[in-house]
Amino acid sequence: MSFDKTKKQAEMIREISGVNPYKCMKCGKCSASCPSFNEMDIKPHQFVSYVLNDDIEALANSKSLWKCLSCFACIERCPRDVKPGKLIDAARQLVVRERDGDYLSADQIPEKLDPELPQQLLVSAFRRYRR
Amino acid sequence: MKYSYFPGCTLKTTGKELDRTARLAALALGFELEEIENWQCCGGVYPLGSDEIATKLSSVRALNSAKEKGQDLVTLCSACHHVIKRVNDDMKNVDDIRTRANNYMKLDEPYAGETEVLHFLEVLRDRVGFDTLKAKVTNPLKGRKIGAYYGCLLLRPGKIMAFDNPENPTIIEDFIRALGAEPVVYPYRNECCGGYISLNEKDMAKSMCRRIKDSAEGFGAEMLITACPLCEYNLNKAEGGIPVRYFTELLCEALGITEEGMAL
Amino acid sequence: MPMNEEFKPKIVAFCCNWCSYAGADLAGSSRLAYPADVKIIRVPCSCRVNPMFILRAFEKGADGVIICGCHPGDCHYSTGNYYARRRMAMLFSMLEYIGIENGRTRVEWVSAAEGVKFSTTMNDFVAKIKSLGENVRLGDIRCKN
Amino acid sequence: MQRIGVFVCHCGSNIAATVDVKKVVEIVKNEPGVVHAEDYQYMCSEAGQALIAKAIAEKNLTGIVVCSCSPRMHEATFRKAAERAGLNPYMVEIANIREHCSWIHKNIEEATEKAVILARAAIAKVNLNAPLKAGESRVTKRALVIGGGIAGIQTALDIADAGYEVDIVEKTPSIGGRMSQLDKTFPTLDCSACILTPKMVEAAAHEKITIYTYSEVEKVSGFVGDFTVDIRKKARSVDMDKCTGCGVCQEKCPSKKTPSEFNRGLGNRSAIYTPFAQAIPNVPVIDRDACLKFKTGKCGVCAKVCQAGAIDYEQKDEIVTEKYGAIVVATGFDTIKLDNYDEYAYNQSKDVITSLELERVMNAAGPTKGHLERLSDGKHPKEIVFIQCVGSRCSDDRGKPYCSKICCMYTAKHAMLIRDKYPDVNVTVFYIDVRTPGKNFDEFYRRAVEDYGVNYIKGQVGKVAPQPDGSLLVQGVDLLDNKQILKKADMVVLATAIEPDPSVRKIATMLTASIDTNNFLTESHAKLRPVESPTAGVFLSGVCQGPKDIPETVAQAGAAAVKAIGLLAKDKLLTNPCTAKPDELLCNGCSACANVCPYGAITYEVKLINDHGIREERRVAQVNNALCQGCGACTVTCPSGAMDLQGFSNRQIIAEVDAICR
Repeated sequence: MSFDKTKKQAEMIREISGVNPYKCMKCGKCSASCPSFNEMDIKPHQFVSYVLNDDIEALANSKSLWKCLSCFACIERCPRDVKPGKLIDAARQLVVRERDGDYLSADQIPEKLDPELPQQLLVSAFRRYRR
Repeated sequence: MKYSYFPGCTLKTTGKELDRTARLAALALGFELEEIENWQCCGGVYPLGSDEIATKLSSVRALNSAKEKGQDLVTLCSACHHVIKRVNDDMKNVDDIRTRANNYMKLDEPYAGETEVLHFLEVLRDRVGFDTLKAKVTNPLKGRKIGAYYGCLLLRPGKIMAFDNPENPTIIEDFIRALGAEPVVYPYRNECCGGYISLNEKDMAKSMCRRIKDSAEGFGAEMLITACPLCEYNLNKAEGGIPVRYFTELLCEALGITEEGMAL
Repeated sequence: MPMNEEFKPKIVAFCCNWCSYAGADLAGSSRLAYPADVKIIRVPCSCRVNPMFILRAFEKGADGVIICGCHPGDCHYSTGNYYARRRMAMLFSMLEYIGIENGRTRVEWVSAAEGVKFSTTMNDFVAKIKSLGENVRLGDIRCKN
Repeated sequence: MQRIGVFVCHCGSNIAATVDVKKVVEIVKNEPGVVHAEDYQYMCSEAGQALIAKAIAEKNLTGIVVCSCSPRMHEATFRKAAERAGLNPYMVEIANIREHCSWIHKNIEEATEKAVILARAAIAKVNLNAPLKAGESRVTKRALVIGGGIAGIQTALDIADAGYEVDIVEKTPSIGGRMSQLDKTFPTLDCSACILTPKMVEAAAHEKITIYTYSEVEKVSGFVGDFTVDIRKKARSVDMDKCTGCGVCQEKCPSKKTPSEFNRGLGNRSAIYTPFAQAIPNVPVIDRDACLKFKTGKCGVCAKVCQAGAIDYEQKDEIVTEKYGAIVVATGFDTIKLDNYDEYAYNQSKDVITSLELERVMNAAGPTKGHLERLSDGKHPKEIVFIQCVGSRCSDDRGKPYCSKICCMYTAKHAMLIRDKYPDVNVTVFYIDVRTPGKNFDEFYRRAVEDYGVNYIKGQVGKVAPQPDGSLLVQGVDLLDNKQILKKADMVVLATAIEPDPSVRKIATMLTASIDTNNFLTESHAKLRPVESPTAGVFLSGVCQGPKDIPETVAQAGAAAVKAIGLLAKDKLLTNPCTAKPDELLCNGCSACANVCPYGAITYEVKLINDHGIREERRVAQVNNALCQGCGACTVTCPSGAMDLQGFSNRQIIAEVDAICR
């Protein structure tokens, strides 16, 4: 990816998320709170560094995008108002908007369903995973 | 008393029980849930991106319809409540979103967050009152040890949801007490059940739910209650352990609304 | 005013010596920038600001006037800022009546510790004045070239 | 017509880098009244001041304008320089082209233009200046210290030792403050009581010190050198003179269920109590909210058992009015409430405690007699987790934005003491940064790690979850290892942020002392006047000004004392000559000005007035210059425009407005 493009993407992430990554003091409370910590390759407290270093490619390819539960624990507990959850959501937005890289394709879905599965689950997963 | 009511997609399908019991309980408690006409799905997740507008419009429609009727808007599903409450906050406080959403909507009068959004539990607490509720209980759930499961969406972000203390909530415990049962407090009642992750990563959701149920059981809970169909689904998918039910089911039981009545 | 020239508003800021002037000093020593259009006049207390001074400023071509004092309850002279608040509320409504928009006048409480607030207030006020454009209502034509 | 000299300071590059000072000089030369203008590297230096003196003499200047830093910085310097050169000091005006110009603007052209305008405004003002003469006011040679903690005690002792009377007002029943609650002190591990108690005794025994405990400052009026203060002595219900301090009343008191403030609520006290055994004065008070006699009318046990007959249920609050020349604020701190941090389960588990509570637990006179035990079940803990920065360094509105400064060191102390006394206990500290600037501080912290094996983990804790077996599951992160950590603990200790004692707000308002957004009192200058409030005659001692440890507090307490002594040593003070002045010809005697004057400085007199040949008796306003503080409220209120303020006259301010809008 070209330098200009990553720069622009990093800016977009800041814009979409409304997060100022410079506010982070690297206390790690987000990672200490995250229920998906062990599933993530890039940990919540590291998100800010990737955005600050314009390393969006790595962030975009990270598993973490699809492991974040949007449970808002990091957002609630962050003492610096950085809200890593918003950053990761913005990165996810960027990926699904920019590429056709839907995390799940429609024909993958039926095999995952069961009769009790609530409608809400499908709706939210679709919002999260696909454009 | 009439409230505008936003049931949401799940309450029309797998979560019918929640819808039905809530309406029955409401009637027994002297208020009515009036379903909004032609409501549209809230989308399930609140779009965090500050530039998202289209995904918020269904909520704005529901909110505006309540406003036109001069009613407060009541929700049951945690996800719907979360999305609608936050969109309402945007419409009230974020100039850019309000302007752009109103541009799309072309309403006679622009919507600016006038509607009050209440969760059914908030109606019980703040409008009916738990003391009144307690007085109306005909079949107190004596001796039952019940754990409240809040999940994430009702509580966080605490400032906007303003539902309860996000780290140490008490509303469902107070509700349980009003029904005559004994609330069991356990630390994971506000930790995530896994949410939509269970579509694709079933094990992850299961292990998270396991921890929640084990903790509640460890503190002596015989049952969990929740307000969210997705939490209910995930928690029950983590097989074994204590049962998980909707809070409204217990409400009906305590109010003496019988199976026959409920069959209506 | 020529179209190609950027509008440079004339803004008079009356700052009380104890809180707001010190707040402006703190903004300075913290290097918190705000537009050079703002010129500060030091007064002992916001209650020293006579409505006459504000009228005079508009008459002489000011585009905005802001009065800054200690937070309510924190006035160095105990009660001065309350007088200022009431006087200005009255004055501003009369100014609006004669066509000086409400946005051109403002009262703001800035403590000695609020350098950031001083700077953001001034940035915001200048932006507001720029959006309102030049003040033409009360200008004394003799004062203009 | 004035003969004005303008002096433009470079302030090294502080001004000259953004303002073209030469150009400013060139332009202002042509301003009306200006007969001299020059620039110099540092106007405030001796050489700079000499330039001013030289110009005054050579050019016969009647007024000067210095374009330099804020008048709050050097106005006094330049006024003195002018005075030495024979010019009335009030003929000096400052144009603030540093804080209000060069430091906030980047564009040289823009900054230079603004500097010129600011200079013009000052010149326009000086053109209308008139020589003013300061009056004199007397100094009451007595100081008031508000707060009886280590800061207040030290300040009082230092002032008293210099030979001046000092009163200490302390709101609790005993002096001693937070320090009396501590067990050991860092970095030398002295026992806190062993070093504090002698000071308390010394203060109590000092012939120049009067201590008012269980008392609060109720009202303050007056000004530097001459404050009048009302002190409310709350009814103690015990006669101070009769009580022998035997303690029988406390033993026999049947109401023993009130949480002890001194033990942070970890133990109970009786309704009649002294906060701790070494209290000074050793005279108990009756907590009327807890006392059965006051609540039900039945009881009276303490009166029955008191051999000295000291119990007095009828005692009433008493107001003492006293005059002071100087006031020192030493109101100290408290820990923040933890209601916003329930993720740490402080409200959910008795075994999650604050560090100040741990001090009481570790103290031999505390609720556990100094045994380290869990407060839930009295068991000896095996795993203790410390969490740093709880509520400190938070930019959201849950906590405080500042570093509380003392937590890193006291946590190292706690960890070390626990490991020393109980080698079987494992201690883990979750930290964000370990901050140890201070003499022997870092060495102290390293000893905790190297010699005592305290496990420091860089990372925060997200949640403390009480477990069914009574333990606490701490979910944290090790940022250096990039791992989430689940640690089972028996006790969790929270390094809770400190905040100024809530009482300070009311006191600041009474003193009209400025306070910052965190309720810390503001110092007059962050570096050069760190113990003086901007309000003359008010000095700051201890944590009321900002977070401090004990050595810093004691040092600052001494510094505040010196400043107070410097004031008390004077017999007279020069008063501010910028006072209100009525024009008797215009005054119609309406009393509007007197009604708004906060100092009662305006009175009325019936005088024979010669109004353009018409002689008549009129009721006209008179200003007492010793009382007038120069706020100017009266000048705007006056309906006939008779009242003006010297040094900030209507004409002067209008001239400034005109110069700016030109």
